[in-house]
Amino acid sequence: MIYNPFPMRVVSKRQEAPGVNTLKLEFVREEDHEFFRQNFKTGMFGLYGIYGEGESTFCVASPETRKEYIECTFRQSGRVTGTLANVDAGDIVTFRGPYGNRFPIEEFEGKNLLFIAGGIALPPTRSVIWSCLDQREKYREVTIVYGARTVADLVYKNELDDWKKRDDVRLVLTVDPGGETPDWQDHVGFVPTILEQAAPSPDNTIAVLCGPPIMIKFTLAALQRLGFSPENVYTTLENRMKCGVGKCGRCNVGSVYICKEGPVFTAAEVQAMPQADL
Amino acid sequence: MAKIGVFVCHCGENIASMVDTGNLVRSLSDHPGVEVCNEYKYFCSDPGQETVKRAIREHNLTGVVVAACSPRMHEQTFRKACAEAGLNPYMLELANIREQCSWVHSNKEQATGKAIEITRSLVEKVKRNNELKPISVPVTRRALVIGGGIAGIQAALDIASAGREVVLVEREPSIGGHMSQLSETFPTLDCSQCILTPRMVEAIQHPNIRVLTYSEVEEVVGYIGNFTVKVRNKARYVDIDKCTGCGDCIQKCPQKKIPSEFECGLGNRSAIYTPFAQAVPNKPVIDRNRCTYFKNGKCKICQKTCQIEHCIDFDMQDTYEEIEVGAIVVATGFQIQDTSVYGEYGYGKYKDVITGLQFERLASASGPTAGKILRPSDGKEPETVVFIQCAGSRDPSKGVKYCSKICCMYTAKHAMLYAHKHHHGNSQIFYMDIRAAGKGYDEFTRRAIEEDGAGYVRGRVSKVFQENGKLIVRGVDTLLGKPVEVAADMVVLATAMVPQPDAKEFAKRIGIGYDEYGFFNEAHLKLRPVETATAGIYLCGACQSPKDIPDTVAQASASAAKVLGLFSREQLEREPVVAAVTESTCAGCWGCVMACPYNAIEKQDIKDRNGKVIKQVASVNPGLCQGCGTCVTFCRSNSIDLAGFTEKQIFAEVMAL
Amino acid sequence: MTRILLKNKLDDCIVTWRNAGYSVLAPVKRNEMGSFSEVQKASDMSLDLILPERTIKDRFFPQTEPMIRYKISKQQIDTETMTPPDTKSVCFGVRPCDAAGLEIDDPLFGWDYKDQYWFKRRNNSVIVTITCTASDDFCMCTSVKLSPESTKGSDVMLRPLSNGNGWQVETITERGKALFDSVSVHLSDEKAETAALAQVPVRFNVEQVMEWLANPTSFESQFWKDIALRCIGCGSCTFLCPTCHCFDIQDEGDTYNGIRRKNWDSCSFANFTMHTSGHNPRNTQSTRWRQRIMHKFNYYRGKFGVNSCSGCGRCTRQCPVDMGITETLQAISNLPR
Amino acid sequence: MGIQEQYRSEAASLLSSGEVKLVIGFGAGSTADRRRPLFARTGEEANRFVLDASCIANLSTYLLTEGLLSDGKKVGIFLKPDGIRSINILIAEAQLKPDQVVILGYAIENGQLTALEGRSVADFNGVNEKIRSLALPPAVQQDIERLEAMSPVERFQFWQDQFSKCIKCYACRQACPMCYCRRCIVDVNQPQWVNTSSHTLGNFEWNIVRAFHLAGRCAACGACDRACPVNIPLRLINARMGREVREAFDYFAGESTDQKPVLASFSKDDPETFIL
Amino acid sequence: MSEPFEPKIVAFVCTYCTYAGADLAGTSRLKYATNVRIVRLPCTGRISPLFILKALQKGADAVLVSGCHPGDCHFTAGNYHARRRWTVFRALLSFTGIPEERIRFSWISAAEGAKFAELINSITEDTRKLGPFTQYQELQTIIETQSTY
Repeated sequence: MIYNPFPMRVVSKRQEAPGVNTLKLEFVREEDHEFFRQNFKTGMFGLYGIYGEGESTFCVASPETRKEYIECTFRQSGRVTGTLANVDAGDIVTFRGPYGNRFPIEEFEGKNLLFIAGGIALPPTRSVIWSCLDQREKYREVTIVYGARTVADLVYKNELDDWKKRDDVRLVLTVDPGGETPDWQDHVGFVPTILEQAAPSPDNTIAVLCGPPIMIKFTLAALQRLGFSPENVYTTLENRMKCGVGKCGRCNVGSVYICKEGPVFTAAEVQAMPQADL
Repeated sequence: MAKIGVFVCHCGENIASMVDTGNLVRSLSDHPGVEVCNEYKYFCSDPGQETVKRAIREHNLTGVVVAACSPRMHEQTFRKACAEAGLNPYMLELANIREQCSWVHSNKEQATGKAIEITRSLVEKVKRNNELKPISVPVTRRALVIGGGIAGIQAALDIASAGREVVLVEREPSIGGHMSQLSETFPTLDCSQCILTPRMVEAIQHPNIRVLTYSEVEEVVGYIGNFTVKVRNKARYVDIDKCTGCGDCIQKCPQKKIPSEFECGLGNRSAIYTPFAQAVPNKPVIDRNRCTYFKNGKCKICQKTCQIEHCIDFDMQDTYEEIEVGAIVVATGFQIQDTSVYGEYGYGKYKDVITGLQFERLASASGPTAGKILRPSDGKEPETVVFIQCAGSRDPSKGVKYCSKICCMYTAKHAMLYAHKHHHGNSQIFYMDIRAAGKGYDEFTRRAIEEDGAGYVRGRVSKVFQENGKLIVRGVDTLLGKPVEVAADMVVLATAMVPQPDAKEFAKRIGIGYDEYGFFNEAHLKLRPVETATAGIYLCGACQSPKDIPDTVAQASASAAKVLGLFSREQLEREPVVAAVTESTCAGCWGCVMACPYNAIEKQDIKDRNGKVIKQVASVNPGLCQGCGTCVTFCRSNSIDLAGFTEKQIFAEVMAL
Repeated sequence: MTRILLKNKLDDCIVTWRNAGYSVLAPVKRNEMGSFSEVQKASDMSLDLILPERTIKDRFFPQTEPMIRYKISKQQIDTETMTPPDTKSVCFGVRPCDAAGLEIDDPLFGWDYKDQYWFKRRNNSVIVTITCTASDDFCMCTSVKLSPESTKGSDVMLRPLSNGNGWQVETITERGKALFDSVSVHLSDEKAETAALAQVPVRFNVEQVMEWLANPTSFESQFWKDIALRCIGCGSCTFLCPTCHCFDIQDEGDTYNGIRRKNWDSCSFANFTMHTSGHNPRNTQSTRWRQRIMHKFNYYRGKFGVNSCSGCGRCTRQCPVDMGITETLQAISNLPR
Repeated sequence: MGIQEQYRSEAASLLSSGEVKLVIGFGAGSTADRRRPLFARTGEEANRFVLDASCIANLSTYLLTEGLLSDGKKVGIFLKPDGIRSINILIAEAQLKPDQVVILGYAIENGQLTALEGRSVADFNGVNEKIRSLALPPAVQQDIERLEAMSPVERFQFWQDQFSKCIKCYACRQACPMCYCRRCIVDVNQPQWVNTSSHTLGNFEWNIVRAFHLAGRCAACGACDRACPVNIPLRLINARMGREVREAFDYFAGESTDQKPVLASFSKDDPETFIL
Repeated sequence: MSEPFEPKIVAFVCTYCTYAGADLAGTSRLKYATNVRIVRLPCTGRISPLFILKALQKGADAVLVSGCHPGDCHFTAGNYHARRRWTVFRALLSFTGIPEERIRFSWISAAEGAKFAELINSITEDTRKLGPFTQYQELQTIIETQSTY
């Protein structure tokens, strides 16, 4: 039945930031895993659940180049995420998916990549970042601009360190003014500002932009000032979902069903949607 | 997920004989989320507690259920053990399988089943417990004492002597209260003024005590440790700082025939007056209602007499001040019942029918008769005095239901004083019982009877009437079963002690409870006799219930001890079982505000970024909240919840039954 | 040759169908509410209702549908998939609008992921529709290009005879034909006149409506705010709609045993699209009403080539504040252009 | 001049003088016997108001529309006695400010309309005998009595039949002026006190909880009953609760604007014969 | 011969009076029926009608709600508020056909261990006579079958 989820075993749990956790999940049944291996592409999402509490929608944060596990990162906010945040290794949770469309990374080949993320929106970006970094030779320059409200709110701190050390990745980190710690070495400022200062070239460049609506709005403007065309900027949309498969009727923006036609859109596509429905 | 430790106590044989603990352990071991489940003979013992602590550390437990006795027995014990092992002490529940299971059942199979269910449902509850921290409330280490009678004075002195500031508020012009009106005091017959006056002086001179006489508490807001008290300093028309207390103004005042309240109408005072000679402060006050100037617009003789400029000021207004205090001692005392309800005793009709308090004034050396017991009507020595006890007390029909507690003793004292002053006098006491429980009390009444010839007649008086210049007291001697008539020269009524007339209104103003009469309610009659249900407000003296001086002073010291206990730390730690509001869903209907018995819920403004108030929501003051949860049940949208007994916890507990 | 089903033979048909393993559903008015319920005999049916309050959709997409039973123990989580029973059913006395609603919803439940709950029941059911000879002020099938005799979604169409004795049988699908072949002995072949169809006036020009809705500027039109002013945001229009299909998925039970269910949900509800962050893309009643109209007459057509409305008029008929699709679409057709 | 004309012109002058920004009343509905809420912002629009014996809805629900009254301006509203009671309750529960409402009051008795005297909320603070007398229609009272005469088993069966029809569309809640919670108890999911599914158990719980939440707060306008698309006689249960608080606590909901909620107050002498 | 019916009784009690009274029954070794399960709350003021509904959903055949006598509430007035709620809720349940005998209310002080024991016994006996509350319990079973068409 289409609403039956896969049982998943929790391999590990890592706290990323206050109230934000990453779960690493493995498939309990091989046939489920096989289904996932065949269908998962970067950008897709799933419904993560716990029996007795329900399901909650968020992206698959692991890349399509690593399909042994599913990683997901989420903020603890409701009934389901609150319970998911309290699981331990060995506990059984559920996964339904992968659903939705994908970042067309083969179209990105031979291009410069600019990843921009804010706060808790790094997870979807991370999936596509690693999907590209794992086949690094196919892409040209890789720039990652990541900002959060405070230093504590930065997620994937280990990986940020890794990216920082790599010489084939340019990592620009920033925190909002007032969010810095005394020993903070990186930028202080809002993402759009820092992005403009970093001034990546739009030539032959694909930008992937994920973040809260307000950040998207200003960052898109900044990208346009930098000369990016909306067709070359990819982003993801999130809406409340229950089914994930285009039936429950709540995720659409205008005529677009996020769960089936998204969550990945170009900025041009997003601009074509009725803005008041976002 | 949760890792719960379940510890099943045998309590020796107390539990184990009726509950199959092995079965209980097996069932619970198999319950989801139970990480470890042990049984032991006595978990409350040191080794038992060690087992719990070790399990917490070894298994990284997130919660503990001890299936043992009542939480009322050992909750604190195990909370402490949890804390020592690094687990928040509120992540503990006790499953009561002794008092409410093994001890009350005789079918082992059923008792075991019940024990399993009880424990299981508490495992589900404890999984949803939250780590709580005791609430810290800063404490203003200054006390307010309301009432300057012996109770208030004693409490103030005790607190002040321990080094804490006290504000003592008295609404009369002088402190001293009813005790200052008394002649001698039972059972030692020492002079009341002699023992009280030094205390009054000590109070006013104490560097830590600020005495505000002729002042009233208007309003109390705040909560334990943090009260703001609004005090009205009534216009005295005499600058108390300038006045030397010479008394010239009093001498010159043309209004001299005002019945003195202090003398219970047996003497007079002037319009500018000090209530009594030993008043503290010994500074006069103008009785606005009786003053010629205030009545007619001219006089001001006192002002002209006064040698100090601007000392007497007819333009003086009431002033208000706000005082921050951490604790409040209520010592507002009592009044005596209006005896006019007993028309048959002729009080008010016959001058020589007087109250016990009036007799005190007659017997007092400083009184209107300089201590001679004389008839108010003609100033003659009475040959026969009849004392009527329970003239109001223990009389549900006309008086009050309760016993005023002191009348047996003071009537005996009166008979004694009378005998001492009129060696041939005849005293007859009509009584219902003689209640003389207290150190030296029964000996005292025996002395009155045996040495001072007081005649005790058991029975009630039905009528007092005048005949041939005598007051005929008609009653029944219930021991003899015969009617009695005594021809008396004076009749003294042992009137009932009642609350102050404004006691109920006052209680509402400061937020404490009161009983049907207006006596203030203690938090627990036996175990918390000087605390009120409102944390930080304490009681002493006759405002709580009728009592004599020794009890009053003891209670005053007790309340002082409570205050000092509160003041022993800068921060107050309270049980964190308090309510909290979810602002986003609160609709602001204020049902919780109205339902809260502690006025602990306030209206709070929610503002937008520009500071504009967009809505008002309820907000719980954790300093005031006592954790009853009445608000939680009221709230239709579940926007308020009670820590320790949250909706989630109870839901889980019930759903696991 | 037209076949006739006489009313007095209906009981025989019911017996035959039931003996063949069908459960027979028909409109039944009970406790002041008409809905499709299982019947044993013709007299249980309330065929004279213009429309029952509840639609036939309820029998394919129930208001609450158990999907997965779960049992959590210390060792494991046991799950059991709950599926609709294998029973075949005859849905007798469906109105053309309700029948059309089923067909309208088919693509939604079937695009790539097939909702087995819906299709299992669809495949097990035969829709026997009766054309409408009466209508009321709210009927509007003709406005959405359907009619009192439209066969959309029907397997069999019955036309009432003018003498009131029965129906003329017109089988539309193989499934319908098989159903009535099985009762052919109870059918007669006489010639009879069918009753006049209900005259349902066209209440709005749906073409104009669709055109206006498709215009991107219409989305932000003040029109929505004005028209939705009196909407109180209840879900009754959506829950009584033969084509509305929104749902929620909820786990319900006690601590360790429960059922994951699919429950009706409504785009009228304020919480429908509420994010956990508190952000709500459709945070006013007018945006929700716009979604409902847009979805039915613009988005759905864009996806599936058909409007998500079969013209039953229940939305207006049951509306506590006398709103509904008809009024809105009339207002749209009357907009100055 | 009939009441309709009187109120049309009164509404028009309220609007044109700027005293109110909006008048909520009734207009013609989609059929001859239907009336629908009408919102007039100009004197001209006020001429579309209809007032007759079919105007039975309680419009006070609309006063709680989010943002409607946040500008501090006044709104005029056509209200029957039950609507006036609703307003009093809403003011007592701090959901409305009395000075923002202008009441165009009317009563319907035996199909006849009469205008109620008074326009400001204060005029109706402390409702009069007329309003009291219209509180409980005899038909409702009879139905209640009929139910009470049943055995508990029959009564349970009656309600089970009724509640099994419920589809949880929440029309009852949305139509009710008293259901102004920002988050309804049925939407509380931590914990999920009320089963949200519309199976009979969930429906039973929902309807019981709603009735309890309305106890002592119901103005008996019948909006829930009329809104219910599956015709559950909801007003019976609410009217029964209204009778309970009247009998037990002498409490007439909506009597005044400073009435304390019946369940947030108490008297030490409240009846307790049922408590062991 | 089938097993005698053992009713399931859930009691919601305040911790200061009735819970303490139940403890006293224990320390006094009074014997009573094992059918009751006690849920401890700080005060009767905290006892929500929703608790009663959930207890019924979980198959309780009777529910007891108990707290301090009027005037004795540790929190001064929680029981007065509770009493009003009970009056209303009891009428509501009764009107919906939930028999009054199944929802019981009492005042039991910390000193009334004997009253507690007697009450539990009498409720257990009464409920045994009433039999299981099948009407409500069946709602639970309908849940699973209601829409299986």
